Amino acid sequence: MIGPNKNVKAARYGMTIDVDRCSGCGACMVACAVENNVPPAHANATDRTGLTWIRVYKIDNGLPYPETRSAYVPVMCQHCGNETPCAHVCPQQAVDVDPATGVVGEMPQRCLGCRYCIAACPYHARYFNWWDPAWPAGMEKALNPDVTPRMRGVVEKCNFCHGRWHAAKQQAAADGKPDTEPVSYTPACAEACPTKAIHFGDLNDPASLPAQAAKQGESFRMLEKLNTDTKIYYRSKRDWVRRIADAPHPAGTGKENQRG
Amino acid sequence: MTSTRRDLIKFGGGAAVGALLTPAPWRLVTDTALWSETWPGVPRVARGEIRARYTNCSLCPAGCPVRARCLGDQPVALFGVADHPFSHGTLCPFGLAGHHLPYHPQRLKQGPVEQAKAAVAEAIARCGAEERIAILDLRPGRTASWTYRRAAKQWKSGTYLAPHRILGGDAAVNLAAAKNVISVGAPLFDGWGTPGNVIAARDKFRLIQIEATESRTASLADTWVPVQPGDELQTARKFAQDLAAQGPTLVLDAGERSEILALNQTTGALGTAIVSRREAPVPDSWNQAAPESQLDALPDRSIRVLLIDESAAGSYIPWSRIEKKLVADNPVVVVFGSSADGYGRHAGFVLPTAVYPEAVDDIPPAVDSPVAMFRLSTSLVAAPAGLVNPAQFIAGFAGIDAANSLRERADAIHKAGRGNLFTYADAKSTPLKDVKADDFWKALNDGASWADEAPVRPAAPILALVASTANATEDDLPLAVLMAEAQPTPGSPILTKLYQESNLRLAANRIALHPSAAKSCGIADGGRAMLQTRCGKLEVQVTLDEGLPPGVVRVPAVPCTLDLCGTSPRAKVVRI
Amino acid sequence: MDREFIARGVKRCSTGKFLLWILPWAALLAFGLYSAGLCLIKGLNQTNMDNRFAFGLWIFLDLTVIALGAGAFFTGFLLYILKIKDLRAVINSAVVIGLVCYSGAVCVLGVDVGQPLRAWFTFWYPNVHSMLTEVTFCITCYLTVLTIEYLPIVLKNRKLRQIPSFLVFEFELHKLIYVLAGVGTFLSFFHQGSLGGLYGVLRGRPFAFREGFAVWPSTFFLFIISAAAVGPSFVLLTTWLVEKISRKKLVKPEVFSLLGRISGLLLSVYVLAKTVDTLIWINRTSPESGFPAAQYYSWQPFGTWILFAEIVLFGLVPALMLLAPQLRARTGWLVTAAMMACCGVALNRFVMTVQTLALPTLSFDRFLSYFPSWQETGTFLAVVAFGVLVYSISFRYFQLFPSERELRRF
Amino acid sequence: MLPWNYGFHLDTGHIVFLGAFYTVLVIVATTVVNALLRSRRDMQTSKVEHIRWHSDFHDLPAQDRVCRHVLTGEFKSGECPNSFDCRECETHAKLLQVHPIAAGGEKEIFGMSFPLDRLYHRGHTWARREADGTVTVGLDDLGSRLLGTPDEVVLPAPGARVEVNGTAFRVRNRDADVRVLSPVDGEILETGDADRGWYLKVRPAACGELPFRHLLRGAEVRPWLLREMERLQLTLSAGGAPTLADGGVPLSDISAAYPKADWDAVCSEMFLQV
Repeated sequence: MIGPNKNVKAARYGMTIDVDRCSGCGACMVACAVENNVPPAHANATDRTGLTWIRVYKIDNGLPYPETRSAYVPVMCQHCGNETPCAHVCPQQAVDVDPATGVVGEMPQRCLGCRYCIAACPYHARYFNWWDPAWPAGMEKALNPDVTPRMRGVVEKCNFCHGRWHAAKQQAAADGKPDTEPVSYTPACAEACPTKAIHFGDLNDPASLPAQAAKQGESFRMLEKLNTDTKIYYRSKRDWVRRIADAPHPAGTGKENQRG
Repeated sequence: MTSTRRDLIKFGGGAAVGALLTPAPWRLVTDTALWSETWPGVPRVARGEIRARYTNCSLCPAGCPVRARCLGDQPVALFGVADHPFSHGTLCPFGLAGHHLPYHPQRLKQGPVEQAKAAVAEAIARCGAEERIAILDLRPGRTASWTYRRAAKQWKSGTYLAPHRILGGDAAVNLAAAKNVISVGAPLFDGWGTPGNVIAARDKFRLIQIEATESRTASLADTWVPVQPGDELQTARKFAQDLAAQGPTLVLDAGERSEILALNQTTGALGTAIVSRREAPVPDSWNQAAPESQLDALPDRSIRVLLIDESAAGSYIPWSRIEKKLVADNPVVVVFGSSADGYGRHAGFVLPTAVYPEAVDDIPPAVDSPVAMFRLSTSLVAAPAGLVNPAQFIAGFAGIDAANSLRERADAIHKAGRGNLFTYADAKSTPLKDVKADDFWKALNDGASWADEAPVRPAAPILALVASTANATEDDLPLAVLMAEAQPTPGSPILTKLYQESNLRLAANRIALHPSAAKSCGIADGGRAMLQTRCGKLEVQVTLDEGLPPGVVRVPAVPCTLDLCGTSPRAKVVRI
Repeated sequence: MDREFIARGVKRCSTGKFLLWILPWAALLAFGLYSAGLCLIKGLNQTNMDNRFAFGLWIFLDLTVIALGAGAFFTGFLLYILKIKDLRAVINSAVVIGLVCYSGAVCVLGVDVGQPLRAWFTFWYPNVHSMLTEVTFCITCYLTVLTIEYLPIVLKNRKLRQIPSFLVFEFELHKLIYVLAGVGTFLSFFHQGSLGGLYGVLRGRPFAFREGFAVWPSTFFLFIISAAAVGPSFVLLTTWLVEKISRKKLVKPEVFSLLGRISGLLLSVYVLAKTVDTLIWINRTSPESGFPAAQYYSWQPFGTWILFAEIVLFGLVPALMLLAPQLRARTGWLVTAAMMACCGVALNRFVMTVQTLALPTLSFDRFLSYFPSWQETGTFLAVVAFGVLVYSISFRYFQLFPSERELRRF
Repeated sequence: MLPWNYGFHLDTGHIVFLGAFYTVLVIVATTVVNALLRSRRDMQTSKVEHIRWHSDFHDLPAQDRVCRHVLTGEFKSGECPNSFDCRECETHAKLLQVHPIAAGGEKEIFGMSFPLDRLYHRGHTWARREADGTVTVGLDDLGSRLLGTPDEVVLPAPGARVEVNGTAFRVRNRDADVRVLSPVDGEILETGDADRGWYLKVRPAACGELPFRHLLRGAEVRPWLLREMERLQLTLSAGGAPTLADGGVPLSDISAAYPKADWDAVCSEMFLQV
């Protein structure tokens, strides 16, 4: 765990995701799984027991066919900056917010799998290893050498590709850059997105795209009223899409409008 | 002073107690946790030198350039080549996981090669006058395709078959020139053409998506026009008339139905958005080759030997259409493929082939490439022993030499000297005439693509329209079938993220129904059901989807469902 | 055969009959241990919990049994600290109930976590801001205390006390028992509270989130009161049950009514506090975090009826029943009221755990349902069987009800 | 948890939380250790008998723990605070000052003989001060009738010590196994048996009146015995046996008369033990 350090120029890594550009192809989910050595699903896994650090939900405006209009929303750990709910509840400091990057980190080797953090997270961004991680014979050769696979019985989630951040840090050191400066890198999902809907950057750096996008009127954050100060900004020109930031509003029926 | 044993014990005890007051023992206790980091079932990741290797993705005709992040020689991640002028560094989800394909549990590694050889030879020997030896090539335009055509030429009754296509052969689409695009269910953002090119061109044209359901493409279209299945033509025609005035209006169709693509003749697309495309040069010695012919053109029950190259996926022809062309008395069907789930289910022999990124093959230009292209998918991963190279297998029978066909083709292209070579490692584009033949070949193998030069005035192609066969009305089958994807998608193990661990895409064993439709069949969400069409039935699991029109069943595109629904677009769902 | 183990002057059924009673429970326990073993060896994929329903039957069970087990600390508190002597008649029984509930809960927690071998990490790297840390520390400490409190009861066994050292130790330990009672009370107050805090602090789950005092949300205090209220009720209930099953008089009627009165008083306090808390939550806490409270109850089947049932039907009603002397005088009414009180608290724990997770938080979530797998249920039943066994054995061989001996004369 | 662990920082939270935790641990540990030490001391100072009596007395039903002055009707009610050891009881001392116990009384009570030359212990033993300064100890008439003709009597060896309310000797009869409580402190000189009328000859630890103050005498005996008969009746009736013939003389061997009664329980009641 990195302790707070006065002379480190702290970064606040964040993202802006343009919902209007997302085609829901799922490239981000695949790239994420490849990058972070997330195993393929166990035969009995479902959309409720799987491991998808980033998950693309299909949402719609709730109107009946043919007025239905749908969009795709990638949801990953929102890296809450204010009283991070999961870090707050973890009984043994297996979750920590890195003051130097603002990234909410998960330490699998510290986690005892109580899943309290899952209950605490309103974004359902945390996933539990219900099964032993298993790859088809030979496929473990193709694992990313920079990321250790997690074992059964622990919680894992998006950490903004910590492996890549670490590599970038080392590169910066090798290039003789000062250790106190934040490095710039790109997580797998942002890099893989074919439509360039996901952009990653330092929210503290006014020049970065997320920092600028965050200011725009059509930007919104999920459940902003919870005051969790998330670092993932979404963007859409469509009003009904922007409304997904709010709490659920069942039309009396308890109708589910998620098919992602 | 002398030290007794007592002193030693005292000393030892004191040391032990003292040690407890240092961090050491406590840190040790802490670190005991690390054992569980590598407990049984969790593989250790390999370490080693990281380097980049380049190739082209051969999973679909798009053939996107690929930078493979390799640990030694083993690819551990795939990326696009950012500066590529046509693909703009884009990879689709399937391409991103391509390096896992060799490890797919269902992957085929052994096959009855010798028996197949014998059977084919014997069948060729007793091939009757009216009977044919046919080669079905699912992805025409490759160098291997030329080998097949040359082989077919060697037999008096040899026939080279390819799926019928209006666009993508001699006629290609130039999205950059289109003002409007009317897409009748064509999955522009979901597997059509070259993803990078489509997305780059997207901002320049207006997209009208005419489709029964709101597909991915529809959700990104400027206008989505929901239609009842069957009304597509009128709707498309209406829009074509309105939009033609505003400039070149391209009309695309998921099923390439002639009557719909014919609209292009009136919208000013021909010669602008649809251009004729020269094929990449081939050696003069190859022009002794059989012509490309279509399955439907053959008389029924006429194929004695059918060799199907499934190794390079293309559009899938439902088996029922193939089956009726085979001779009645035990025809010999040999399938070359990496899994037995495709035509292998119907064939007498399934011979295992290399898969991407093991296979060495070239990739024909995609439908949206206005000029010819030549790029190789090189072997990043060593192929296991016992695999068959379909081209050389067939060439062997025909007694022609195809061992060096790729190199010969490259030399022919180099001889012609047209176009540019784009090398990936240095992201440089050089006119081909400035490159030596050997360097060209080397570059192609190290990751590069050759693009033909664009003609000064693009010529207007003549579309190969054919009268479509109207399907018999099947009123007893209430539901119209909509395919979730255009063709079968390559299933890397990690794609469970999209199909199983989230419902982003429709899994192979699922179908989607509108809740009301499901209710009328008495099926709940996740319930088991039987999907029935004219061609048979299949057990599936039902997913409810309120975004669907009630009269429709959405079916994933996998060989078994395509066999089932490919020719008869109506179905019914029965609860079990 | 085991006669010399049974206290003088009390009647117990024959060994054979006792074994017959034990057998089915033992079988149930065996089955439960098997299913728990599956969950430990094959992993939690044996359960029907998932990433969205991360807590299920087991957490509900833990919260409930620990609330019911509160009788142990609260009776101890009343007897040893507030010196309400009449409760001496049930203290031993209360201690056994407490021991059973807490050890059961702790065992289930051990199965519930994905990496039980790392459970000690909570002590090694405690995150003092986490309610779960507070719970873990308090429960483990209190379980130790309960075990020590249980020791004298065991040592008082007729056979064991013939061994001088046991006799003496029991005697001396009993003299200091009030210290343990004090510590136990302190610990229990905290973990009963922090169990409430467990959900109260979930700002990400506005249905459960409550404002509060210092680091503790209001649920912290509500859980303490409700546990203290239902503890005596449960002691009353079990005592009554044991009287029925063993067909003996075990405590004086006035003890029953005393337990009832204590329970009633605290229950009414709880209902009042809970009502105020709910009103604040509906009108301020929830709306402030962007969730109109009305929407929680628009997801069927959890309509407003559940709120009514929790506060009025199983809260206010039993409270009044227990407070009315003429109703308390009738065993039937007394027992019914106690039972309702227990159900009320169980329902409250259910709402806190299960309903919280079932309700959607993102606008495109669906309302989730969950049904425990047989392995989960088996583990649940193991705790019940374990409880019955330990209690039965204790009742047979130890003096759970000191006044039983004199009551047999009347 | 410990200052050397990752993530340990000395902030208020840690100090308060861990402080509380460690305090609790220390308290619990101290309590247990304390209890252990005390019991060790008790074992060494051989207070086992003493403690057994106290813990037994503590478990006796309330109405069996009443003060002797309640029996005589001087008080309405009152539990004995000294567990029947009147030697250290001020109240008793005062009352003796006010009006000493009448020496009178009769030898025959309910047809049982309670000679006046003896002092009676509430555990149904008597002590007789002999001329030579020794004390003979025996079962009183009710006691011996309860035990009838014992199957076995286990007497301590001469030289052993007995103490007030401690075990004097054990008697087994039917399923009853009774520790007969000693009325006096002292050293055993000689052991007798039922036929000789006494069981133990004891050299008292101290001489004078005080060592015998806790024993019943004279006019006290009758009301006490009355109460004892009631208790006997209650225990028997609880055992489901028919009650004694009212006022009738108890048989020489009561146990034989009630084969159904749980005689162990009856004796434990009557001989003040659990």
